[in-house]
Amino acid sequence: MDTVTLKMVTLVAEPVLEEKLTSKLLELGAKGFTVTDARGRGSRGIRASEVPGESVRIEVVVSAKVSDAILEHVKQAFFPNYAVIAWVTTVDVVRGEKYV
Amino acid sequence: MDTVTLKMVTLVAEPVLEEKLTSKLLELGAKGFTVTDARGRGSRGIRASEVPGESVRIEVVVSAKVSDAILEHVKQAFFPNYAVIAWVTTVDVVRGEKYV
Amino acid sequence: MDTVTLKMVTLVAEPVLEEKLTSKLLELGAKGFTVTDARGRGSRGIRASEVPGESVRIEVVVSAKVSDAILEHVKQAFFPNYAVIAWVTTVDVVRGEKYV
Amino acid sequence: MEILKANLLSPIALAFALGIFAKLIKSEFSLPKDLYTALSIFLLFALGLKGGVELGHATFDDVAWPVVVTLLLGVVTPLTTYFVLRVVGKFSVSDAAGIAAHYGSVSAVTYIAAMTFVKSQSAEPEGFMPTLLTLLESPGIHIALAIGAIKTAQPGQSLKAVLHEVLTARTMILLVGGLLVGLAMGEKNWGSIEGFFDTKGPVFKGALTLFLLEMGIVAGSRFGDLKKVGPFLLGFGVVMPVLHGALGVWLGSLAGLSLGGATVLGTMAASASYIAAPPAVRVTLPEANPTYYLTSSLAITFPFNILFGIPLYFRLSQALHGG
Amino acid sequence: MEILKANLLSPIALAFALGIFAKLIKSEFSLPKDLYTALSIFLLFALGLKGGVELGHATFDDVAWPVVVTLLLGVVTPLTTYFVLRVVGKFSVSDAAGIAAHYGSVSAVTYIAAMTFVKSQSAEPEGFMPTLLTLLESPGIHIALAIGAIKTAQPGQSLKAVLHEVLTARTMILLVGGLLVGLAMGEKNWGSIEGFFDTKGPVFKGALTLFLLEMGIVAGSRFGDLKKVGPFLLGFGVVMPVLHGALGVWLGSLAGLSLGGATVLGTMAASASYIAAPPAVRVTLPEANPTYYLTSSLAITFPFNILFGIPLYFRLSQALHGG
Amino acid sequence: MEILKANLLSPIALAFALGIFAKLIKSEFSLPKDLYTALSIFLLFALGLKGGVELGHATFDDVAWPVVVTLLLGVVTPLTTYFVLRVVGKFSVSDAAGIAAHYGSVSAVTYIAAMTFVKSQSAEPEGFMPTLLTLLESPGIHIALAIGAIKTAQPGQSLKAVLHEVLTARTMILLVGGLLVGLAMGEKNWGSIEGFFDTKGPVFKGALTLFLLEMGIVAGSRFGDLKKVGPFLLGFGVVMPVLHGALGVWLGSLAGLSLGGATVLGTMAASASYIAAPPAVRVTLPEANPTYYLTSSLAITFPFNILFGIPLYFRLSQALHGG
Ligand SMILES: Nc1ncnc2c1ncn2[C@@H]1O[C@H](COP(=O)(O)O)[C@@H](O)[C@H]1O
Ligand SMILES: Nc1ncnc2c1ncn2[C@@H]1O[C@H](COP(=O)(O)O)[C@@H](O)[C@H]1O
Ligand SMILES: Nc1ncnc2c1ncn2[C@@H]1O[C@H](COP(=O)(O)O)[C@@H](O)[C@H]1O
Ligand code: NA
Ligand code: NA
Ligand code: NA
Repeated sequence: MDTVTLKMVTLVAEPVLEEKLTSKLLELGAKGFTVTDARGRGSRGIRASEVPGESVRIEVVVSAKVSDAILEHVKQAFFPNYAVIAWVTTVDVVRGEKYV
Repeated sequence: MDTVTLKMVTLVAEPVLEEKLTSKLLELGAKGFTVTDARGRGSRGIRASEVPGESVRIEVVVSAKVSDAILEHVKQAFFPNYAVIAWVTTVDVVRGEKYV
Repeated sequence: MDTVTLKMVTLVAEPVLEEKLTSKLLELGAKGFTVTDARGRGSRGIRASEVPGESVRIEVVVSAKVSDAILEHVKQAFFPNYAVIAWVTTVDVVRGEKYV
Repeated sequence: MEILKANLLSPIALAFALGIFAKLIKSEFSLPKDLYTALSIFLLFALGLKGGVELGHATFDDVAWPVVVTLLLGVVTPLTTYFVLRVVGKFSVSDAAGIAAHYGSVSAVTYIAAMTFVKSQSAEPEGFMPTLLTLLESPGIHIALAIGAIKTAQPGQSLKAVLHEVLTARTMILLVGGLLVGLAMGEKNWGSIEGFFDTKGPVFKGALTLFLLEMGIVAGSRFGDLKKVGPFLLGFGVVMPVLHGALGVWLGSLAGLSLGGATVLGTMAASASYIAAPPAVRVTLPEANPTYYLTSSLAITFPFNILFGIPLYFRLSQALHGG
Repeated sequence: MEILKANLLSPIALAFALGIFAKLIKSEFSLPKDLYTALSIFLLFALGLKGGVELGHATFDDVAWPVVVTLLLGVVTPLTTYFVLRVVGKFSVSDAAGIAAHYGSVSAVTYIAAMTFVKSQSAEPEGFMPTLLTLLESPGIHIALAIGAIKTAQPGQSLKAVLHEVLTARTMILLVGGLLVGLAMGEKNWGSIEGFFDTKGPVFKGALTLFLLEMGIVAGSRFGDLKKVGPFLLGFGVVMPVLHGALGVWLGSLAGLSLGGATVLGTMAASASYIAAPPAVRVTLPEANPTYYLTSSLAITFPFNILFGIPLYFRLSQALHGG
Repeated sequence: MEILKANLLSPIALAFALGIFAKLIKSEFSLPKDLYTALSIFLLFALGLKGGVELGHATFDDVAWPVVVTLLLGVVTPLTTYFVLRVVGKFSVSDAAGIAAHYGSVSAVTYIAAMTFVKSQSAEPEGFMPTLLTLLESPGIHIALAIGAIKTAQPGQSLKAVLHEVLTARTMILLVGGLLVGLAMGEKNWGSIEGFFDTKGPVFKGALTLFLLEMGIVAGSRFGDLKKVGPFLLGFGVVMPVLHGALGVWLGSLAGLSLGGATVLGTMAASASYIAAPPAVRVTLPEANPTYYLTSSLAITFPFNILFGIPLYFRLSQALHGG
């Protein structure tokens, strides 16, 4: 099975940021993304939502370059004031060329 | 902590395919699977659903052999006409023998 | 992009265990966690819920040490009688020091 | 003209228009999925229950001919759709069959809108109309999918699974099941829940208004695809329903249906399914382009029928009933 | 016989049967989770509110004895269940205690069905029945879990957490809270919302019908497990409720409850909880096999009571009230 | 005193208190998210529809002055809030502007509670009150965010996006859209759905009761943050609404509003938005601490208005209307 090795960036953030984050992802070169609704607890747990702890979980499969760009942006634009966590794993993607 | 190293295949697909995909997974040797509802955007974004962008996210922990079989099947049976993405990561599973 | 390499433990369990599991995670040293509602099938599929197959999917980013502690605990306290699956991956986390 | 105005100023038409408008101004607003489902469950079940109670009063002779022409429509409409699309529209087998599955079936919401409209025009339709609705729901889908599956040599097993799904889907359970429950419980028991389920009552009409608000949003969110489907399908989405509607009104009148009944039967024939058909087609005919069948049924034919079709079929029915 | 027929043809029994039928034909249909929850919230809160308003009219003497026998039932039914299962059924401590927690508590839906049935038989029950329901909800669970926890030496802390959960769960908040709210607002304010919450009104009965449709689906989806639980539990699921039901009707009559009131109390004793009990048992007694307690309470006792038990307890009550 | 008692014993105040109580005893109970949304959609749309029908009866002269003073309040209240917080409270620009966006806007639920209360006091407010509600919704948010964005030099583009979001959000679509739909359909059509949407009817009041139960839970879950916000904000959350409320009642009376109408306008001015404002502020002014604006609007001002503010503003209005 021939696959392409890419990066998978997962972002968990407060729901109000969904639109802002996903449009930025595409802008930075992602070809798509997957969002799931989540809830959770963190060090701050601050949220501008009626339901405390609500989050969105955004997954995006991208090249290492785009991955770095995304993390860089998130770090600068969101970490200071928002409840966001970001982690990266290495994934083997079928039809991977589609996502770079 | 002794764990078994296995493959974790993640499939994101349009909701109508859930039944078709999961039954196929078991048929190909998976011992179980986990499904979460998701939404997202992709290169095509075609969907036979009233709510565009709805997806299901299917995770399945399997042996490398089964993982290949799954990817092979998905590639042939679903990529041509359906909105599907598939990626694989390596995971350490507790009680892993249960899933091979 | 400087990141810290940590462990990501994913637990899929029956919903009644959510409270029990998450509080235990924090007790064992996790700084936070993310929960998503899921459904699935497994070898037993026993559930004390009106909707069979309902699960919660808990993700927690922790140090290798805490990861082992979590798996150890889950193995002893939950595997014998509950429908639970646990797997671990290695992740690169931005601002990772926050989670150890 | 009067009739058209009456329809356009009805709460449900206005709510539908509001939903479309909300999408046009790019509002994020939509009903939560579970509310949308809850409303459709309530509307369909109420429909079935009332229909069952009424069916108890109908004689075989009342029902026989209407049933026959309804089944006839179930066979004819998918075929006309398929051939028009193949021959005139030059669509692929899969696309033609996929769209035919939609136009051969029926949109329950359009049906309800027609029922509500003719009642507001005090042209009370026959009590057994819901029975006809259940009969028209699935044959068209089966026929169209069969054509497509055979011509594209699909594995039959998935076809069988899909048909079972259609027959046991929400709509069927609630309509057919509701019919049986209504039939069994009879007038006396019906009285105890009529205030909630009565299809002429405010709860039903209120729920319908909210549901059409969402349908407007759903339809509106498809308008972006209108340019993708090409001029032929745009015309098709308006002309086909008018032809099927006229046929339905005519056959209904021949079968002895009243002014209201014939109007509703015509509307059923004119309507295109967008709940049962899409997933069935998606799974059975993967090559069929969803943009074609979803846009034509949901973004063209559905709004056309709700806003203009129903009063038109009513006018036709008046003509045939010597109005 | 007449009574049984009247019950089987009631909208709620028919809707329940439809739900079971849908599962038997392998339909995927079910109510969305939030609708299911919404309906149960509405039903329980309406129950509490009405009960509170009515409680305002009751004197201490009316309530005293019924309260005593209700609490007595709360202590006796879990014990009888536990010992029958241990001694006769040879079940493990955990399994016996787990099932006892279900049969020692009460099913609010079964209670509501009984209330609706006796009212339809114009045997108006006492206004303070909801108060009794709240009293019977938790003692049984506490007692059974305590037995199990002690005998299997479980960590007590989790037991305490679980009991707090039971006492602050949805059912308790809505029933007890509703009682207090109803009591506080009084008749005049009640009048302004009665049209919505009245437990005799069409909204309540309509919501109940939809809810039982889903309950039928839930119960039906457990039928597959019937063969797993063995013949003893099958018999137990029918005989135990009858015994508890008879005991409840008898004690209720002794305590001076009316024909309807005694029937409802009997039904409460006969019913098995499947909302509060399962998670509590699952967390406290992990070794208890959920298939046993879920199947017996949900797939055997619940349908039995809804379809046959309630009219039977009514007949018993008639006998004791010289009918 | 009588007035206060009447309010505290109303179903909605009691349900609200019950929700708070449930949180205080650490109950996990809360309404499912979709039910909460469904109720708010129903309440807002009903409000709009009724308002539209009524608006059809109003003349320009009736509406002119009330509209002027409402817009005036929309400009004044965010400014007073901002400067009080900056000058007296020594809050940062972002925090002051963020809170001002909440107090400059309006809480639809508080508005509905006020409408229900004055009607129960048979002080029927003007029919066009919903129109005023829609006018007061957004200006305050825009002004406060503009101040904050300019002073903290935020990128304007995100501000524009946010304002579009506010203007096309659920509340606006349902209120403004409902107004237009109600206006268009007129009395006759309204009659067919009045039984469901009537803001004086039991369905509306029942839905409102359930909604306030949840609002109590939501507010109660914020009580833990009360100690985090410091004494100043605690006082501010009570004093500011009283000042804005008095101003609103006074301006309303000057504009010729009736006893009930002036009370409702005052309540609007006194209320703080916690639906439209929080996400808008969160996205535009990231440095603003959500704990401050959420706690003050949701855990302090909202309960204060529901329980004590409304009767107080009513009393004020009585005084100004020579009562
Ligand atoms: N250690 C962790 N593992 C997994 N998810 C986390 C972790 N810490 C925080 N999160 C998620 O990130 C969100 C924001 O965290 P924080 O910014 O620390 O409040 C939380 O709501 C969680 O959903
Ligand atoms: N680069 C990506 N990263 C994560 N998820 C993706 C990506 N591309 C597509 N998806 C998911 O896969 C689904 C189908 O994508 P597509 O087939 O490209 O339309 C989308 O709805 C997304 O949920
Ligand atoms: N091989 C697998 N891959 C992914 N998820 C699984 C797998 N096996 C079980 N699960 C999940 O774990 C839950 C419990 O599994 P079990 O304990 O085997 O019944 C199931 O409901 C699934 O959600
Ligand atoms: Na049709
Ligand atoms: Na019992
Ligand atoms: Na205000």
